[in-house]
Amino acid sequence: MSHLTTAPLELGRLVTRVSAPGRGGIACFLGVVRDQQGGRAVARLDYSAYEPMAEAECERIVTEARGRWNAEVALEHRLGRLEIGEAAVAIAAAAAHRDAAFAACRYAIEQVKQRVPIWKREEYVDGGVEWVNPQAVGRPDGPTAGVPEPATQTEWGV
Amino acid sequence: MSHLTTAPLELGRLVTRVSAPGRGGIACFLGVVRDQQGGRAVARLDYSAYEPMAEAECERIVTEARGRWNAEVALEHRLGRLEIGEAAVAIAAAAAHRDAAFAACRYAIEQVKQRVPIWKREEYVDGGVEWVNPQAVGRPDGPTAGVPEPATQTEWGV
Amino acid sequence: MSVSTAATVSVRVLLFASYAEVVGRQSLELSLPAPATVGALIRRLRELPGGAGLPERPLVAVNHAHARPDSPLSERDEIAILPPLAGG
Amino acid sequence: MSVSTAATVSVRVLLFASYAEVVGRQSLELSLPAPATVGALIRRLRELPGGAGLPERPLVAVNHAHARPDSPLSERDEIAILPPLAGG
Repeated sequence: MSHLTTAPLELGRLVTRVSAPGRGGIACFLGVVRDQQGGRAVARLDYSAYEPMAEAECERIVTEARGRWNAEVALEHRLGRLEIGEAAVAIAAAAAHRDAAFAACRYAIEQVKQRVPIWKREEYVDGGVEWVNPQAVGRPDGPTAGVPEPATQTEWGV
Repeated sequence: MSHLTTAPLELGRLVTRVSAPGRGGIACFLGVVRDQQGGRAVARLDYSAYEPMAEAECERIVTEARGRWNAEVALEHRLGRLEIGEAAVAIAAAAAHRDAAFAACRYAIEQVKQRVPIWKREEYVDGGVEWVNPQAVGRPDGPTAGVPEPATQTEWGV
Repeated sequence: MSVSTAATVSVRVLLFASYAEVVGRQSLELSLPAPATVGALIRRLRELPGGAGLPERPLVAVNHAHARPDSPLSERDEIAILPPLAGG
Repeated sequence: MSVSTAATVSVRVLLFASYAEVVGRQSLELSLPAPATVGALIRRLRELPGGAGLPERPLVAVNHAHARPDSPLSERDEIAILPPLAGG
């Protein structure tokens, strides 16, 4: 099952994939391209990935959610060029009850952000272009944004 | 905006309704008819409501989520006969970021269960029929299930 | 049939789901001595034929909003007696 | 070109996103004295032309799994140097 696609994401397809007669709760998440980042108007963006590792990490996240909450998780991340309002990530997590469904869904999106090797190159309405560093959000830092500081993201491994 | 419908729920329609360029996170929930309840195999069920109050409570929940999390919530509950696997409730909550979206979505489903006057009559594969009392779940109690005990659900008001 | 005078409060009572089955009807009109409360209405309902099947403290809504036992009733209020909720 | 002997470890190194721009290439092959670790590889990379733009402790993956500075390297491992992740 591929977790990466350049096609528009369809939440309904993920919901169908995780549905089953014993699963009464389905929690979902869509991460959508916003029209601004750190006060700068965003025009569009490009996602790229270290694809074989991104696939493997997504599959590990799905497996972990299954083990911890007996939840079935479907997870897709879009790559390539996205416009404002398009979904970059879609998650559906189904479990017998809603507590487990919400917990698994929340776990999946947090782990995607922490572990899956995907990068985002934003183009701004003012003409600028940046590789986004989530650790630097809130301190817009111009041309040095692409030169990251020592990694604190996962403390070298998860 | 009606929050009650006898037609099948479509999560995509709710997502569209809450989407906006500044909202980067959309959390959703689907509550689906399970194939069993307290160990008894469910055949199908009927939802009924005190409709004008149910509409009013749903609208109050939406308004509260908007005030607390600056989140836009769309919320629909299905009425009438449902089969196994069909969605009884669908919620989409959009906010600038995912924390608020998840919080608003979770709030909405919990409040629906606590406050909105909707009842569920389950038909079982063994031929039995019960009005479901969520307070009694886990202690299947036969024909007396429809005669509830003193209300503890919201302690007379919310 | 309700009779409204200065000394009584006439309200419409709605029963739903299992309560409608227990009492054998879905609505009725009642007049209570003024000043009337939700609690007084429930006591009266439980004295009616079939009313003993209602709990002492059911969920009650007045004019589409949740109410308490001491909530006051006004002329022509719509009072709904709500079985345990099972939406969601 | 890597030369593999008993005393060296040859690995393939991948650079992504901003790191590929900083270093000016997306992949290279390196031989390190055995026993080699992720930390030793990073020190070597930072000595190459353009390598000073890499941080001292970047995120690193070995064969598609996150690794640590003291993770050992084996012959033909695929080492990825990962800029701050921005998925989701």
